[in-house]
This record gives sequence, structure tokens and C-alpha cells, in this order.
Amino acid sequence: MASAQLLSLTGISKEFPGVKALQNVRFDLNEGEVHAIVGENGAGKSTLMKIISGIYKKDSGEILYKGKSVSISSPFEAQKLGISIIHQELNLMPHLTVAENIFIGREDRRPGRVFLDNSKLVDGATKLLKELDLNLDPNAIVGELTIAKQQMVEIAKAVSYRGSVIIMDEPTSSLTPAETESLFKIIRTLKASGKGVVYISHRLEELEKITDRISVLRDGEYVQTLKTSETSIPEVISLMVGRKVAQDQRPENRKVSSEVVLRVANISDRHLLKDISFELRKGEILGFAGLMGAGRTELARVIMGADPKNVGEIYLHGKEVKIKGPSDAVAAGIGYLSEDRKRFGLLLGQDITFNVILSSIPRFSNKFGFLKVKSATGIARGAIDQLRVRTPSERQYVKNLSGGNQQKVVIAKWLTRDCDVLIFDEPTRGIDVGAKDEIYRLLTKLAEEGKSIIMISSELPEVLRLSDRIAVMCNGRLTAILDNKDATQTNIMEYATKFSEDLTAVN
Amino acid sequence: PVQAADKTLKIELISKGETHQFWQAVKKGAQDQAKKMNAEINFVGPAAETMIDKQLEMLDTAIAKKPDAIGYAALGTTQSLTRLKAAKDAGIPVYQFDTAADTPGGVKALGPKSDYALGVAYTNSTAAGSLAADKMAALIGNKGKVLVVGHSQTNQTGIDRANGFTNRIKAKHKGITLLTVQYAEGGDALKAQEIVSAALVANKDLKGVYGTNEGVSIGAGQAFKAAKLKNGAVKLIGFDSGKQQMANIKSGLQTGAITQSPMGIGAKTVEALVNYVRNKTVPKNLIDTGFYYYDKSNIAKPEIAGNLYE
Amino acid sequence: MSEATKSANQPEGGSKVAALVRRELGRLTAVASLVVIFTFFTIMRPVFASWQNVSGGILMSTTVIGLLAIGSTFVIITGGIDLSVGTSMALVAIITGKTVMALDLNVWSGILFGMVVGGLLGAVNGLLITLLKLPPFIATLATMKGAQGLALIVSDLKPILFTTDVKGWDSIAQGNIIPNFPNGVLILLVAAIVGSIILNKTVLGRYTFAIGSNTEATKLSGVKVNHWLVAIYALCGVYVGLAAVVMTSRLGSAQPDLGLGYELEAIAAVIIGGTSLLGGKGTISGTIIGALIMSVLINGLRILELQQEWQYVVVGAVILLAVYGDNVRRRRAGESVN
Amino acid sequence: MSEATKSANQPEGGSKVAALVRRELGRLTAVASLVVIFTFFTIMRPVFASWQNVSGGILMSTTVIGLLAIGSTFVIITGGIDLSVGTSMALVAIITGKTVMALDLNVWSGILFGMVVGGLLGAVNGLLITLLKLPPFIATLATMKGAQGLALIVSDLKPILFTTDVKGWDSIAQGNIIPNFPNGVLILLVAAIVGSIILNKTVLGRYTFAIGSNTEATKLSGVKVNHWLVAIYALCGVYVGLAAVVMTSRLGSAQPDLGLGYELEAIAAVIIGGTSLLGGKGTISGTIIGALIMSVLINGLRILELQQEWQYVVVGAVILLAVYGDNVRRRRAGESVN
Ligand SMILES: Nc1ncnc2c1ncn2[C@@H]1O[C@H](COP(=O)(O)OP(=O)(O)OP(=O)(O)O)[C@@H](O)[C@H]1O
Ligand SMILES: Nc1ncnc2c1ncn2[C@@H]1O[C@H](COP(=O)(O)OP(=O)(O)OP(=O)(O)O)[C@@H](O)[C@H]1O
Ligand SMILES: [Mg+2]
Ligand SMILES: [Mg+2]
Repeated sequence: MASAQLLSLTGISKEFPGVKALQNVRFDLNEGEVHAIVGENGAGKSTLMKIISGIYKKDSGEILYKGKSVSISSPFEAQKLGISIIHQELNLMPHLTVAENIFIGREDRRPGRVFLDNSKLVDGATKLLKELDLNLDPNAIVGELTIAKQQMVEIAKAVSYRGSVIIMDEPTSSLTPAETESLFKIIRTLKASGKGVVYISHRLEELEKITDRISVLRDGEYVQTLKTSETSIPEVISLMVGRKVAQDQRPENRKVSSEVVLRVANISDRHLLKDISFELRKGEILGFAGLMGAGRTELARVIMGADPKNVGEIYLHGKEVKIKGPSDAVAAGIGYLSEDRKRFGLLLGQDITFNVILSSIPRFSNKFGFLKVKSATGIARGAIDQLRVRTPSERQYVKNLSGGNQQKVVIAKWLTRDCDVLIFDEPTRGIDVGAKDEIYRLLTKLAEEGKSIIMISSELPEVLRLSDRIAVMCNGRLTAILDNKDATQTNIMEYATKFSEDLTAVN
Repeated sequence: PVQAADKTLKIELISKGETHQFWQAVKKGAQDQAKKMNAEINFVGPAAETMIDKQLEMLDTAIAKKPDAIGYAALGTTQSLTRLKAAKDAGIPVYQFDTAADTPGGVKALGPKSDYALGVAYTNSTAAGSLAADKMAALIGNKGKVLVVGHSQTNQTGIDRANGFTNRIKAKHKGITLLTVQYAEGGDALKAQEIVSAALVANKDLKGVYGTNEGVSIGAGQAFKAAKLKNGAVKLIGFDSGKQQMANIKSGLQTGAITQSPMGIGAKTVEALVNYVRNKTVPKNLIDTGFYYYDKSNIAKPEIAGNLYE
Repeated sequence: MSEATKSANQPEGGSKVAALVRRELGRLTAVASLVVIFTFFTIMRPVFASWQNVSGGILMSTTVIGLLAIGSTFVIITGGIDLSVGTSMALVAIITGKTVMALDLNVWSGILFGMVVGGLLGAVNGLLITLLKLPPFIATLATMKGAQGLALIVSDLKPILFTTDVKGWDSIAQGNIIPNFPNGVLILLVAAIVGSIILNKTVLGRYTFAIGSNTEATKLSGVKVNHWLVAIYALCGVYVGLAAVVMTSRLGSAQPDLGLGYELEAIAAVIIGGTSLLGGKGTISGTIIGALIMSVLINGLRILELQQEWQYVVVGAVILLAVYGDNVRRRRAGESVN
Repeated sequence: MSEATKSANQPEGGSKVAALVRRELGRLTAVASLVVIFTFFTIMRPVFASWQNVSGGILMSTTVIGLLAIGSTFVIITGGIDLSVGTSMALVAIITGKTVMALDLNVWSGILFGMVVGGLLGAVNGLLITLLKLPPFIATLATMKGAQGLALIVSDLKPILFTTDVKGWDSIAQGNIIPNFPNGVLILLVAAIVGSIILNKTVLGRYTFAIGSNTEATKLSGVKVNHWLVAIYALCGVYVGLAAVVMTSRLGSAQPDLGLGYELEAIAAVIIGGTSLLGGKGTISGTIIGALIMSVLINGLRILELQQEWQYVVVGAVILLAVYGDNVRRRRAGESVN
């Protein structure tokens, strides 16, 4: 451990209106080290990182970089120092290509510095992507990629700065295990070349694999720094949450009624989905597992009427329903929590109350179309308490919430709507362990109350823990529906990679 | 070559506007005349009287269509010269109406003979403005404040109507104080109303208002109404005609107005062109179609009524 | 991002009235700009502040643009734009004028008729935008041209005179239900209050904000975005219809060519009033203040007899200053500046 | 969301030319609309297709709006808007006219001078937007008014004549370096090609797209967004300056009041050409096709002798159809519709 110190932060404080985001926090990072920061949603992790990368100004405290005191007042300065960051919320230019995004601001130019050298740019990107073992087309338009692929673009971009500090704020929240593995390979290479990596994640099992030290934040305060080799996940969790949280459970034997609520019959679309049929019963949690791009999100969007289907029918309580758009689906009692909360879930510029009631506004209005403000506020406050949203008030703008708390607001919206069928697409993305546990309990409770739930998740332990049955998708087809007692991580993965005879679109 | 009298002549008329009543009256005069003389007209004009470039495009289009003759009301007095020359080179005779091309002075500088056009049928707007000034001076006893509301700061006719008035007042009626000329661009009646309302507030002793087109005159009248002025307390001399303005004159809200002879302008232009093409009769270089002051007393008289349009 | 931010985001606590005042009238700098401009002109020419000028000059000349701007506020909050309000107003005026004269409608039916016709035209915009999936700019540019042509065609290029048969058409705008307070201004006031209530207290208003904040998310929440968009554009049209009625009343006639360019003035008032062209936020009170700033300014410059060409320059400069001042205030208050 | 999507995402492979063709000329429906309209008029009146009408009528009348639209394309791709292009053009024309006459500049210096003055005016817009953090709509609305007034003031309300002393000013637009091909059209063509190169091949172009796609992300990537925005608005201004030069050459004079309303026509051409008002995407070729659709249409309607009022209606309808057709094509091709 004789490696030199890259970063040392002491006494960092930052206050937002009504929120003490950071109080007297310290943190340090050495060369060749991966240092994790963990904490509940809203603990202040992203805020700390934004201070290091020049996006926020700290209220007080000192930052030493390679031993020298620095003031980092803009992202540009941070970059100049050699600090780059992968933001929790994607920060890309959707209309530009992968290569253009990676090298934005530093593009290769032809002699004279006016004209771009696009082939050099693409070559550079190709080389970088290869080096990082990322399966991305440098000429693809970023806006047309899935978020997982967009996340990879962010990773490639951050690495491309070749700085000495790389901050990764929940880089794996939308990655599959395989992709996470390749990210770890990248991190190990970075580490080997003496760079320091700050690593933030709510997937605590990752920490054991990749980190050297773990710092814990709670409510904006520094708690403790632990050597990964000398601690255990449960210990970290109890430091984070202040209590023990059970892990890796299976559902207690719940009784699922035999009444079929939703029946999907022979659905195909023009793009990917092929002949998908399944039934969802009252009080059941049906997990959907699969690799990225298997088509789970697409299936959900087709059921919701957000994307058109080619053939197939949807039956609710035995009767066929014609769903032409999301409003038909919601009216029929189907709710959908999207995997991309920023684009498809939230009104970022509006307050929590507004977001919570968005799908049930008619319920909060009288027959003349006037809003019942009091009951809306009441519901919002209730949801904040129930889901433990960390916010000064229900009037806070959603864009000012931490990522995990934003996710809770979307969940609250659908709980407020009170649908018979709920489709949760990656419901715990970006959610801390404590809150995850709460969401698990919530889903179970909803199921027990007779709701039927489809839960799409890329985290197998989560799927195994909650689902009564597990549907596995691969390449747009349903390859298996397993009972929980028959399912294991191994056989799920088997079905998830069961590409058909015609091995067409293997990514 | 002299054309056979039985062939229907095609005449393109490029005016300064198409959708205003004044131009519709010119068009009507031209149409009636054309019918009498076995000709057909196509009457076009740009959407606004600032759009010289659009008008020149129309002139280009007209020339490209190779008509028997072209009538042209110049928005750009010099800008059209190359086109007029092109028309001449193509053997298409041009007679002008309302405003002549040539040099910045328009009609005044037209001189004995234009190079490219046979002549112009027009209204002497400056003289019309002067007449309005004399009438106004008489109405208010040669003293007091008068406001001029123009319909365009840059359009030659608009300028002439306003300047004709103000220059005459300054030269002949020194007892009258002129307020700064205000403009309701494009003859926007609502803007004119607001301008006159403000002037009535700022000048309790305002004696007269002169408006340079129909829209402005209507707006001024409405401002009087809104201020609940007694009829005739402030004199209003307008320009052109139209139903509302004529009604206002009959009711006494408005004192009087100047009317040109728009139908005469249209008719004379067509007449000149047809005669030239058919009979090689060289028309008069200048045809002044005249203008008239009218008020309650003479509005029904035939020589006036013939020049008014609803 | 300073300590001043606090107040803006803090929970309201009990004081709803305070919140309302803050939300609806607290646009301090915009109001401040208005007060400064007003004071300046009053000092220059005291007659400027006379009630006759304030009511008959300033407020009356805010009526038409003000009504158009209220309608536009809804559309702009959805992230859209309506370029057709000016020429649609002319078309509504002509159709209403013709109908009122032909059927000898009374004043109330005439007003109602105008608002309905306006609403229908607005709904056409909404349908073009939602059914044909056209960008609002294009759809309303097309209807702007269409309405311009139709107004001329229907009118046969002639103004429609409201002859004295139509009893009381004049007094729609110029009568005085409240002594010394022109009805036109009363109409604007009531229309603004109604608009503000619709925007802040009703389902329609809520969806207006939701669509402007994130159309996709709103759609996925089960909201019939297309239906509501049609309704919102129709509502804008109703305001256009009312503006047409007020305009014809002020002029005693319907002018087929009057209205082009008014759309820009209306949009300017909306934006000076703090509504963002990006959608998702805005207030009716801001819009009214924006419209007032413009009409106070123009009225004042006319009273000072500034030459027209200088008026343009001054108006340009004041727009800059007013909006800049408002931005500075908002940044101080920690609000976001689009 | 169909199989056709794939091709859009596929690596370009070797075929860069194909990609360019796809990107720059593949706007099939827009071109198709143009062809349909053109054929229609030709059948109705063969003289429409005569070279005299095509070059002198259609192409020449595309020059000014076309140049303004190229400049506007850059601004609109950044997600901004420039309302001042019309009146700024008038102001540049006046200033250039005065200067050329006073200093007896030759044609080349005159052209350069106009472009520089235009660039400076554009830079002012950029500075107002970045330094004062004003929304582009407001900043350029203010400069629109300001330029309108200044053009009148500087010109003293009179057109500036380019007397014959200024040898060859006429031929800037109307001469024929290439026989039978007016220089004005040549200028538009070259300006479009240069614009397309700047947009697609240079750093400035790259940042134009980046800013429009996600300003925040661009800023966070260390790009000096404010600097580049000023440069982009200045570039737009340079095109405005060139438009002013071409206009004065076509008219033989500089008109102080000619230009108001042109901003809307330019923006319409940009949007008909497929550039999104939301920013992030757009092409110069699309803009030129958009401008051509408008001028072919208007020229054709004039040749058919349709009355002005009906022309408005037809133009409105064709705008709808052209953009709707383009949307349908793009949806079929799986592209996103703005
Ligand atoms: N711009 C802002 N304005 C107001 N409050 C903010 C702002 N940014 C963050 N906060 C608040 O500061 C606190 C810390 O947020 P931060 O994003 O750092 O949490 P986090 O630890 O990254 O959480 P998560 O795991 O959910 O991403 C939260 O309560 C959040 O609501
Ligand atoms: N908007 C889109 N445009 C083009 N292709 C898309 C779009 N959305 C999804 N796809 C493609 O459809 C396929 C299925 O993606 P989908 O998001 O349904 O997968 P998933 O199983 O939900 O995986 P993930 O874990 O990434 O959410 C992928 O190949 C993806 O690239
Ligand atoms: Mg975070
Ligand atoms: Mg998914």
C-alpha cells in the first residue's frame, strides 16, 4: 500500500434548499485503487462526486489532488486535472454517433484544425471499444441504443480521457451480469495501470469482486471506511442502513389463486417479438428474466400499447381487450413502470405530488374537472412516508431528488393508480439495499392483496426471490416458464441463451 | 404589327397590392374596360406594399408569360428598370398605373417620356394631400393642433399623401401646429385607433386628424367614438372610401375624405394599352385621373359617388 | 444555488394564500419593469397616468393581444406554438360579422358564436398536430396561411360593417358595466382569471403542464394526450374567438386583413411573462404582465411622440431589459431559467 | 421500430458516399413533393418549365429566402431560433449600401463588407443569448425590432440606390458567369455547399449538433458551448449579410422596410426541409428543398393566375401535405419523427 494518494477530501459540506446533502464528509483515493462509496438513496454519493468533478461547488472543505490543494470550479477543470466521471443519469447527445459522443470536445481534426477527421475519430473509437471489449458500433446513433448500450458509451467516454481518476456513479445499474463482468475487466486494467477508480453501486455483491476499500455515507455524513478484504456485505449493509437486511431469500409459500387475470396470446411484432403466450394469475408475481435485448421491455411496451403489435391478442379476466395506446391499457387496469424513468416515467420539472397523481388525475378531481388539491397532497405525503422518499416536502421538484428517490416516485405513481396488473420493468434500478428490501416487501404485499405483477429484472437473485413463476426470454421468444422451486440461476441462464435454430440476431 | 380586332388581348396588370379594396377597385375598373374592348386581364400584386422583391418576381413571371401588354404600378421606382427594359426588348408594351418607375421622384421626375414605359395613369398624391390640408385648415379656422396618421413610412404613395399635407400646412397654414406623424403600418385600423386615442389623451386641444388610407381613417373614427367625442369636436379627414368610412361621414363622426378615382386608373390603363396594341395609338404620357374631396354634402353626387366603393 | 434559494422550494406550510400570491403575482421583476416604465412615462408626461389614458389607452389596447396571449400561454406550456392566432382572429371576425348581420343575432349569441367558431378552428390545429403528427409550428403555419386566405375569400375582400342594427355590438368592448371601466378590459380581466383557474385548478390545466413537461411519460401514464391536446388548442381558439369579438367591437367592423403579425406579439407577451417555449411551465398572470409591458411602452412612446422608427429600437431594448431583469431575479431566487 | 430500422444503425462500412447520399439527398418525399408540384404546374402551363421561368422566376426567387434559411438551419439545429434574420437583412443592406456608396467600394469589398456586418449582428444575438442568458426567441425578437428601427433610422426612411457608379453591383445576382445561369443562383448553390460542409465536416458543425442534442452534456464534456453559440449565430449572420447583398443586387437598391416576415418564411423552409425545431438534427439540402417547394409553389400559382387569397389557402394546404408526406416516409423508414 505504498501507492501515492491521488485524491484526499476533508470536511466537505454541501447544502441544497432544505437538504443538507453533505456534512463534513471525508474521502480519499490512492493510485491503483478501487474505492467504493455506498449509502442509501439520497445519502449524498452523487453530490460528492459532482463536487469532485466540478459540477457543484462545495460549501466548505478541502480537496487535495496529488497532494496539492485544488479548487475545481468546472467540469473542464476537472478534466484538465485528469478526473473524469460517468454520471448516474446518462449525459449523452442522443443525435450523435457513438464515436462522436466519446470524443466530443476532443475530436480529431485535419491539419488547419477546422475540419474534422472523421475516419480517425471512428478508428480511435473502434480501437477504444475493442480495447474495452465493448460490443458497440461506433457509427450507431446513440439515441437509438438501449440504455445499457448508452451506459457503455459513457464508460468508453470516461476511459477515453485517460485521466488518473475515474468516477463511476452506478455504472452497472442497467448492465447484465455479462456486461458487468466486462466492465470489471476494464476496471482491473485501469487499476493495473495505476489509476484510481471511485465506484458507486447499490449492487453490493459487486463490491467484493472489484473494490479495495469501501466508504459508507449515511444521511450526508461520513460513517466509516472499511477494507473490503476485512469486512462483509452484511456489515456494510448495517452501516449503511442501520439495521440488518436479509438477502438471497426465496418466496415463502404463498398461495396463488388459479384465476387467470391477464392472458397474452401469440403476440408478435415486426421488430423482435415472436409468438409469445403466457398467463398471469391473480395474486401472482411473474418474473421475466433474460439477457439485455431479449425483448422483455419491448413485450411490456407492446402489452401497454406503447408500441404496435403485429399479431396476437390480449385477454383480461377472460375478455379480449383492444389496446391501441397506453391510455387503453391503463383504463383496462394495466400499469407500466418503465426502465427509463427519466424519459418515460417522470415529469422532472414538476413536483412530487404532481408526479404521484399523474396516472390517476380523474380520481383527484370533482365532476367539474377541478382538482382536489388536499387529497392529492395527502396521497403524496403518504407515498413519501411509505416508500421513505428522502425529500424536504412533497412540493420538491423531482429533478432535485436523488436517482433512487426518483425511482420511488414512479413506483408511488403506480401504487396510487391501483391497477389490477402491474408491469414493473427493472423496479429496483438504482435503489439502495434497504429500499430494495422495502420494494420487495411491497411487491409481495401487493400480490397478497390480489394484484397480479409482472416483474422484469436483470438481477437473477431478485427474480428468484420474488417470483412465483419465472418466464425466460431469449431473442424475442419465450423459452421457458419455470416454477420458482424448479428455477436456479443456472437453468435460467440456460434458457436465456437458448437461441433458436436460426441463429440470426445474436448480438 | 397591328393586331386583329377580334383577337382577345391578354394583359398582365401588376399592382402594388391585390387584397385591398383600393386595388380591387382599380381591378374592377380595368376589368370593366377590358370587357368593353375585348381584352382579358390578369391582376396580381404582392401581399404587402413593402415587398418589392415579390412584386419584381411577379413582373418577371408576367414577362415570361409573353402577354400582349403589361400594366405596372411601381413599388420600386428604379428597381424595376431592368425588367421594364426586358419587356421592351421582348416587344411587350408597358403602361404604368398609380406610381411610375424611373427615378426616386416617381411621377414628378418622369419627365416628357419614359424610356421603357409608354406613360402612367396616376393620382397626384402630393396634390391630394395638399387639398386635404387646405380643407382641414378651413375646418379648424387655421389654428390648433393637427395629427397626421400615416399608413406607411416608406411607401411612396403613403409618403406623398402625408408630405403633401404637412408641407402644405407648413407653407400656407402657419397657425396650425403639427404633431409628430405617427404610423399605423399597413393601415392597421386597430393600431390607428390606439394612436389616435393616445393623441387625444396627450392633447386635449387636438383640433384635427388626417388619416392617409381607409384603415387609418376607420381607426381614427373609432377612437373618437371610444373617447365619446361630440361629432365634429375634432375634425377627421380621411382617404379613400369603403362602407364604414362613408357611413361615418354620413353620421358626422368623420368630416370628410379624399377619394381618388381607382376605377378610372384601371380603366385608363387598359384603354391606353389596348389602343396601342390594336391601333398603334401612342397614349398620353401622363394621365391624371384626379382626386376629389367629399363630405356629407356631396357624397351622393354622381361625380363623387362614381368614384366611391363600398 | 445560494441561500436565497430556500424560500422558493420550501414547503408551503399552512399559507396557501401566500403561495398563491407568490406564484401568481410574485413575478417581482416583471412587475417591477412595468412599474419602472409606468413611472418613467408619468414623470415625463403626467397625463400618461390619467385614468382616461390608462383605461382607454393602455388597458384597452391590451385587450386583443392579451386575449390572444392567454390562449397562446396554454399552447406554449404544452411545448407547442400557435402561429395561426392572428389570422384566425381575422377569419373568426369575418365569419362572425357575416353571420351576425345575416341572422340578425343579438350580442350574446354573437359573442358565443365567435367563441365557438374560434374553438373549432383551434380544434383543427389540434387535430392536425395529433392525427397527422405534424409539428405545431408547421400545422399552425399552414392554418395561419389558410385562415388568411379564407378571411379574404369569405369577406370578398371587404370589411364587414356592424351596422347599428346590431344593437350594442359597440358596447361589448366600449360600454361600461362598471362606470368608467371599459367592458373590453373587464372581459380581459375575467378571461385571465378564468384562464388562470383552468390552468391551475383543473384537470385540463394539469395535463397542459404534464404534456409540456414530458409528453412520453404522460402518455405512458395512461393520459389521452391527443384528446387533451385537441382540447387545449381548442381552448386557445376560444380565446382567439373572444379576441375577434372584442376587436370587431372596438372597430365597429371586421377587417379581413387585420391580424397577421399579432401572433408574434402574443407569443412575445407570453415569453416576456416568463413562460418557457420549452413547455412545462408558465402563468397567465405573467402573460398579462408581459402584454401590459408592451402596451404601456407603446402607448407611452406615442404620448411622448417618439418617432416610429425610434419606437422599434426602444421596444427592442426594453424587451431585453425586462426579460434579463426577470432572469436575474429568478436566478437569485434559485429558480431555473430556461 | 421496424425491420427497416436496422439499416439506419448499421455500420457505414466502406460506402461513405452512399451514407452521404442517404443523409443529404435521401429525403425522398420532400424531393417527391417538389417533383409532383413541378410536374403539375408544367402540365397545366408548359411555359412554367421554360428555363427562363425556372432560372429567373423560381431559382432567383429562392435566393434570398434560401440564404436566410441556410443560416437559420444552423441556429435551429442548436435548438435556438433567429427571428431577426429578416430585419437584420434590411439593416445590413442599408449599412452596406451607404458604405459602398460613400467609400466607393468595389463589388468584392462590398460583398465582404455585407457579410462582416451581418456576422457582427449575428454575434450580437449570440452574446445576448449566452451572456445575458436570454431565450433565443426573446433575444432575437429584441434585435428584430432594433434592426427594424435602425434600418429606418440609418436610411432616413429612404431606399439607398446603388447608382451605376458601383460597377457590376447588378451582376452580383443578375450577371451570368455561367451562361444562362444567374449568378444569384450560383451564389445560393455555393453557399449551400459551403454550409453543408461546415455543418457536416467541421468542428463548428459538430458542436452545432451536439448543443442541439443535449446542451448540458455538451457543456459537461468540456466544450465551450457559449463560444460556439456566438460563432453559430455569427455564421447565421454572415448568411444574412450575403442575403442582403443578393437582395440589393436584385433590386438595385437597399430598402429599409423590406425583410420583416422573411424570418418566418426562412424558418418554414427549414422545417419543411425536415430540420426539427427541437434541435439536434437537420440538413442544408433539406432546407434548400424546403425553400424550393415554397418558391415553386408560389411561382406556379402566379403562373396559373390564381388569386392571392386563394394562393394563401393552397400554400397552407401544400405545406401540410409536404410535411405530412415526409413524416409518413420517415415513419415507414423507421426514423423518428421529430
Ligand atoms: N440540485 C439539487 N437541488 C436540491 N436538492 C438536491 C439536488 N441534488 C441533490 N439533492 C439532494 O441531495 C441529497 C443527496 O443526493 P445525491 O444525489 O447525492 O444522493 P445519492 O447518494 O447519489 O443517492 P442515489 O443512490 O439515489 O443516487 C438528496 O436528498 C437529494 O434530494
Ligand atoms: N427504440 C428502439 N429503436 C430501435 N431498437 C430498439 C428500440 N428499443 C429497443 N430496441 C431493440 O429491441 C431489442 C429488445 O430490447 P428490449 O429493451 O426489449 O430488451 P430487454 O429484454 O428489455 O433488455 P434490457 O435489459 O436491455 O431492458 C434490442 O435489440 C434493442 O436494441
Ligand atoms: Mg446518486
Ligand atoms: Mg428492458
